[in-house]
Amino acid sequence: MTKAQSLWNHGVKIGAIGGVSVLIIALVGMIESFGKRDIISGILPMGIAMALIICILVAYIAANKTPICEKSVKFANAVISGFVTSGFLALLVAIGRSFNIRDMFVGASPALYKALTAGIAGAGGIFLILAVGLICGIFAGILIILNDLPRKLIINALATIFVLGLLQELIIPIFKSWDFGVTNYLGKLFYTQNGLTIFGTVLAAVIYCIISLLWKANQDTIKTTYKDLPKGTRKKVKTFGFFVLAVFLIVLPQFLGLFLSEVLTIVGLYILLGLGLNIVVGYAGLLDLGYVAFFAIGSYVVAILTSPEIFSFGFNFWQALPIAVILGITAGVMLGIPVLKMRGDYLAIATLGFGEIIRILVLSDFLKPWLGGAQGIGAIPNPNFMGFQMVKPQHIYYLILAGCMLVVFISIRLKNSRLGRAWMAMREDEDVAQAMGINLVATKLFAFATGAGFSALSGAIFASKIGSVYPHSFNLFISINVVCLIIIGGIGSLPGVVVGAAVLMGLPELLREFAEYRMFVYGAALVAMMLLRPEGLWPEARHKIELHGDDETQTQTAA
Amino acid sequence: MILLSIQEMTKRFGGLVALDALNIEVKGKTIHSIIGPNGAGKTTFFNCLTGFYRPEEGEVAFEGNSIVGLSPDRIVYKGIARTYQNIRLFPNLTALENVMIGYHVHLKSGFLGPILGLKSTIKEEAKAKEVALDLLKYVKMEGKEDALAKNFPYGEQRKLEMARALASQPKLLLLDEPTAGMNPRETQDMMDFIEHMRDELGITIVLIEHQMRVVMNISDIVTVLDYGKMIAEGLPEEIKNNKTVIEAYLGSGDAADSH
Amino acid sequence: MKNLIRVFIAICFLFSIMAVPAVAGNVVKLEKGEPVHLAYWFVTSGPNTSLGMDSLRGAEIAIEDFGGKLKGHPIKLDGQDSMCGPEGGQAAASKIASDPSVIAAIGSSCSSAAKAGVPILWKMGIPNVSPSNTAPLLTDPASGPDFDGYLRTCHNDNIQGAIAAEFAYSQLGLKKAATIHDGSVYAESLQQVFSDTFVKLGGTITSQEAVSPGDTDMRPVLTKIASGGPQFLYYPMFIAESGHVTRQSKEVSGLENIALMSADGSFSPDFLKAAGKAAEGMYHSSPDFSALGDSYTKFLAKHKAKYGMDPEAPFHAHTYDAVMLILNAIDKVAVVSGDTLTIDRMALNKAMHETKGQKGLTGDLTCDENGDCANPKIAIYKTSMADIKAGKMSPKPFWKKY
Amino acid sequence: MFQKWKDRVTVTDIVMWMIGGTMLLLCLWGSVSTIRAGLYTSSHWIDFCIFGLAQGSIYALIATGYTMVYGVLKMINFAHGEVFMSGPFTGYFVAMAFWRSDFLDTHPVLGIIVIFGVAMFVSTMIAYFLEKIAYRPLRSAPRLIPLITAIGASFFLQYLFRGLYGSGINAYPDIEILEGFWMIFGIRVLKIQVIVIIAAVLLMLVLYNFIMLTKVGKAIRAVSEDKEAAALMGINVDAMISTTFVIGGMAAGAAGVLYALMFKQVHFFMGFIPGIKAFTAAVLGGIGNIPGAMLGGVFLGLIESVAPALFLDGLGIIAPYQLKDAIAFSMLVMVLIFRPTGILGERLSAKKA
Repeated sequence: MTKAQSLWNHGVKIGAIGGVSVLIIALVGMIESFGKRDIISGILPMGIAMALIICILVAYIAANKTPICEKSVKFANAVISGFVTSGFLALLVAIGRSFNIRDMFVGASPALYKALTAGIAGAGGIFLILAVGLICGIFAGILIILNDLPRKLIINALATIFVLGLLQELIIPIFKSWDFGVTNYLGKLFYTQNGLTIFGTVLAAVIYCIISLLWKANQDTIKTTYKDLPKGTRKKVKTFGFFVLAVFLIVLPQFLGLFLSEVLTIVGLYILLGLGLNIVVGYAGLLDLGYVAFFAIGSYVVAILTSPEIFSFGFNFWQALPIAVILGITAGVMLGIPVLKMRGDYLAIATLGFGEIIRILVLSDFLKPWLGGAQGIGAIPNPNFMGFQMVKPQHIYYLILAGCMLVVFISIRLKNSRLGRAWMAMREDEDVAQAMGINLVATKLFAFATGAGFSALSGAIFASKIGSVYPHSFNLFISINVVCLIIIGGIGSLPGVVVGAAVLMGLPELLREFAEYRMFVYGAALVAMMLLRPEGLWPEARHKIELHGDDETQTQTAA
Repeated sequence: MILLSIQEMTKRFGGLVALDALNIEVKGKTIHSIIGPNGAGKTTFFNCLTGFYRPEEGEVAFEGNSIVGLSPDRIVYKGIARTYQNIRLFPNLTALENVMIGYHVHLKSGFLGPILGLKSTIKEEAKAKEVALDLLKYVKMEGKEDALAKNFPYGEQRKLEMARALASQPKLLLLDEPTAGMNPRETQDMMDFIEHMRDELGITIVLIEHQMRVVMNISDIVTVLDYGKMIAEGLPEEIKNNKTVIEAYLGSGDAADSH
Repeated sequence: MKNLIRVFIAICFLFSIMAVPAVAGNVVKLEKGEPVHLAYWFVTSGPNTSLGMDSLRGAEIAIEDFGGKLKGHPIKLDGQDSMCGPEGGQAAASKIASDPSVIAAIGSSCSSAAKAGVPILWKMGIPNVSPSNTAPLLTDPASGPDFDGYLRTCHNDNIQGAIAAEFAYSQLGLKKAATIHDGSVYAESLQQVFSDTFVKLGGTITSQEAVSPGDTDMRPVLTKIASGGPQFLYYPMFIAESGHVTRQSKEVSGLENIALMSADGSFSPDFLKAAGKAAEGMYHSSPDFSALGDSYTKFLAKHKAKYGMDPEAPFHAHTYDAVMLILNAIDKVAVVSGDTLTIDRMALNKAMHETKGQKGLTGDLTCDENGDCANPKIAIYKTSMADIKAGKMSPKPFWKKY
Repeated sequence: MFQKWKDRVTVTDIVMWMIGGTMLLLCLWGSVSTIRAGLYTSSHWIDFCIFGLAQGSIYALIATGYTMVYGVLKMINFAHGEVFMSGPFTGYFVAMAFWRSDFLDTHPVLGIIVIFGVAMFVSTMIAYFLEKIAYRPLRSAPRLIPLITAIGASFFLQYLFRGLYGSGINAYPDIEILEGFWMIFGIRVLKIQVIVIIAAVLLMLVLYNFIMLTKVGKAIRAVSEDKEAAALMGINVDAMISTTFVIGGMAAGAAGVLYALMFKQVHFFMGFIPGIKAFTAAVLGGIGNIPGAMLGGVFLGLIESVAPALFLDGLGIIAPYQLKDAIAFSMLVMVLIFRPTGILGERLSAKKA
């Protein structure tokens, strides 16, 4: 490949891809509406920061992908692609100012152009965009040329600043809730009403650099020290680690404040759901898209038994909970029977249908006298634990934590049992599994029932946490989200479920105020994650063996 | 002693008659080979025996009891195990897990046992693991129990599949072309191994095989199928000189419809 | 990516260690320069966006009119998308409820969101005023203590549904009616009130049908309705579904010429887009803006100047009044000591419930102990061909009771 | 003897047959009592059927795309509903521009053709790039992984179009020549429904013949049978998969405009529910089977339109149309109980042997 070809292939083409991405972000309105929030107060609005990040990233990728080792070519590619990327935006501004494209693209507003050109009218604004693109390209080029250490430091420091700015809505209330001299001072040092202070920005970057340098200098010693410990001591360290983790989990909500605890409970409910579906999909390999049905059944059973609105059964939460779980399991078996003979995608659509049937029935006017119809069921009392009313998310958190612990325990125990092996054999090859003496009917039904039981447990807690249940809460998206989270986490992996739930449910909740673009980013992230890490964020241990083992096979077959 | 007796077994796929009124008897503790050109119905025969297909007509008696129409998992409980022509291991499970799944029929624990950590369950699991490790050792694969099945080379995958089949402690073992794709040395190992199973473990073996050298060397009795019909049966020497058999193999060159 | 995650985790960890338990109380203390924080939870996405955006604009104008400051503290308005459903309502309310600086909430747009969200807000002691929840049960005394912190400046469905029934029975003189709802809290309760009143007046309900949100093919259900031979069809749903019913009812034999009526949930120019020419001659019940007088004209002028357009939905004025109600009450209960401003949210809730005769855009607001503050003026509008051509809902009521 | 019987018929078989039987009986009982109640005249029933056919033929067109993609890739293309949405949503702006300039009144046929062209182009492009970016790199991955990218792409496209074109409700203008009724055999039928049914049938015929008769069609079928063998025969597998997506996209774009002409409203979420329905239809007919998808689509449309009135009215269930999706899915489950691979699907086990 000649240099000229590389400039075209890597500089211009990747720049064009970047240009389209930036254009999309601008036209869907992200730059404009994120422009109201500042990363650095008065200097850098979040929308612009996003455009800059894309521009730099694209230039960096363009340079990084260049197969020619000459630094000058890499640098040139970075500059070209940065420039091309900004060219798309410049073009948008030029066209948008002269023609009315707003009839079609609602995001192409004067406010967008103003944000992009920093308010400079005429050609000046367009030149500004191009110049900034060029600077981004040069910056990325410099990053490429730099050594590993300073490059990493710069990138991570910038990332820290961006994250601090992005999460300001979460961090400021925590500072505030302290109401304590030092923290008030710290809060004001870092943040204004909108964005980081300049001093705070610099300080955060410096603190980050110092910490990471310290860690870099010492990490090897720490790791080797741990490795050199005798086995007994290492085990002790591990036990101690577990202990610390347990203590951490227990005190966590006390430190987190209301909203983060609320997010934790949401994540926890999804972990419960994910662990259940992990048995059905991850272990037994049965793709179930109607998993929400059991969640709904759990919720509604608790609602009907405890709420005085429709019937006055007068159960309390603890009496209703086992009934909910048992009915969930029964429903799991009942769903399981008709779909026993279906495979793969036939199973997926049949279960999806089951989920929808349950939701529609709950919503229907026909069953309204018993299930509340569209008006749902309200006034579900909070759980009462030994005379203590669990009202706040912090209290519910413990309930969910206990549930998660129980379910994780059951999952681990089952996985390494005869039943667990039968599930996995069935996942791998149904016919052979049967030829090994595995009763497919019983094994499948056990999988459905166990998953359904976990899901119903989650639903029961959900109902008592929210205090009211509505048919609309049990839509297909819950099922889809749960499937996504177990695969994003790493299919069949228990820690994967936790990570998946935290990333797919927790992160979007944290960034709730960007609700309009939540699904947009969520969708893009799902695609990107699957393309970059198809095995999931925390894959099951055996997949690690596999990566390891692959080389082994190759050498063996070669021999 | 007759372990397995098949009478008038017929299997059709639409208009095609895959097995045509087969009558075969397999004596205990023998190696019984089934040979025949491609498409003769050998694998279909195995599938019918193991319950994967249900023959339209005929009777199969194993140790005197009818097993026709039983589901494959029940047939395993009766004491029949099999391997596959194109190896079908559980690719993403470890070698140990593969073999332990073979031992499934001898375990009893259900749902609550493992959760509550019952003593019987723990004991049972330990036993299962021991049996599986022993079997791996038996097929000379000790120390590789934690590798994933799909990462083994071809020969070891064959052996692993064999170990998995043995784990169910069958009385009758159906082997579908166990030496396919092996070099002469591996083939010889496999032959020794098969004879070993008959002699030391006392397992009856029904063998589908294409390599005549293998068939002629280790078989106690040979049955020849062609177009779903039995065209000859007898000792290896008899078969070697049987005219119909030679015709079936050499005479008609168009017997190439594959299955 | 990996680094970002690592940084993120590090920061979360850092702050989880640093933070101490928040002393949750109902008293909010504001230091000098800290804003009086109001949070909205309207629908700002999905097919009912115009409903929420319209309210949001009303709220912004109200804050401007109030002067942007309260006792020297700036007024800050931000919020969440409650997505016109219980899911969104729960999540939005949780987020608002967990921000200790929120003094009062304004919302939600849709009753289903409110029913799910209000208890969450009130558990955290945040009083809430809604400009557009019309479901009766929200201020029903039977709804329990969860809704003690709930007020609304709009009419409730008991009024709107009853007026619609009266209009159909007495004014149009029709005796047989059918209803459709879409399974939302709003539509379901409105059609129920309508049916009950209509039957009480002496009419017959030929059928009460339901569709699912997102349905497009209404012809089969309309054919079923046609088999009962109604003279009047009432479908108080949102824009998309109402649009489909309006259009398709003209195509179903037996329903071509019957009277159609929807409610304020679809009283929006978007509805005319959705329904097209078929909307000619159909009725809507909606708040009566012509009765609002001078201050409303001024509001419209401000709206036009600020946003370059006329209001899109019927609840902007109610939102304006809701915000004014909150701000006036805060003004009453806030205690200044030095630079700090102390606001007791319980006292604020009480003060709001005791509001009497506050002059608002929608009339004089007087709240009762259940939280109903509206001075209900519901009128019936009829869409003419000229309205459709202009792409605006009829500005003049066709009929009113008072 | 009993022992023998017990070994061969399992409890689950009996339960399955009982479930199926009960549902059939309920349907039958409901139908009989509805018809005996005489609430509906025969013209009502004809109306129900025509409405169902029109809706069903659109489902069938979308389902064809689903099924073709399934055939070649063995994956559920969850984003197909969004491919369906993108075309007519873009076409809307063309339609409005024509309408404003009176072009639609002066040259209605040309105008509609241009709208179709634009919509099909956009849908095709979306489908093509969807495959190229989101699916191609994952061709050898376990099958759940492309499913997740498909779900992600579905969300992304929905909200991309929401961001680009806005979240408000838009409606196609009324086109004069498509308004009104025709009398066919004395039955009053909406013009637009006749046009939709005819157009859908024509498109499906073209599509079917394309797949069955042309060289490219044969190559696509070869790829869906066995990718490796097809590659050995000199077929460019990647190109054929792209072609499949292009054809599916075109069918979806055309279906989208027909849908928009029938229901007028377009918005970013319009593809989701028809997408799920079409998927259901494809499975109902036997996924991977093109005539099956067509049959499934029409069957589903008819069920949705006729069944609530026919089955539920007689049972005294109020607001039956709220339950139409529940009926549709129950029918699906019932069909799958008796034929686990759909109406026209092949037996899986026989194929595996």
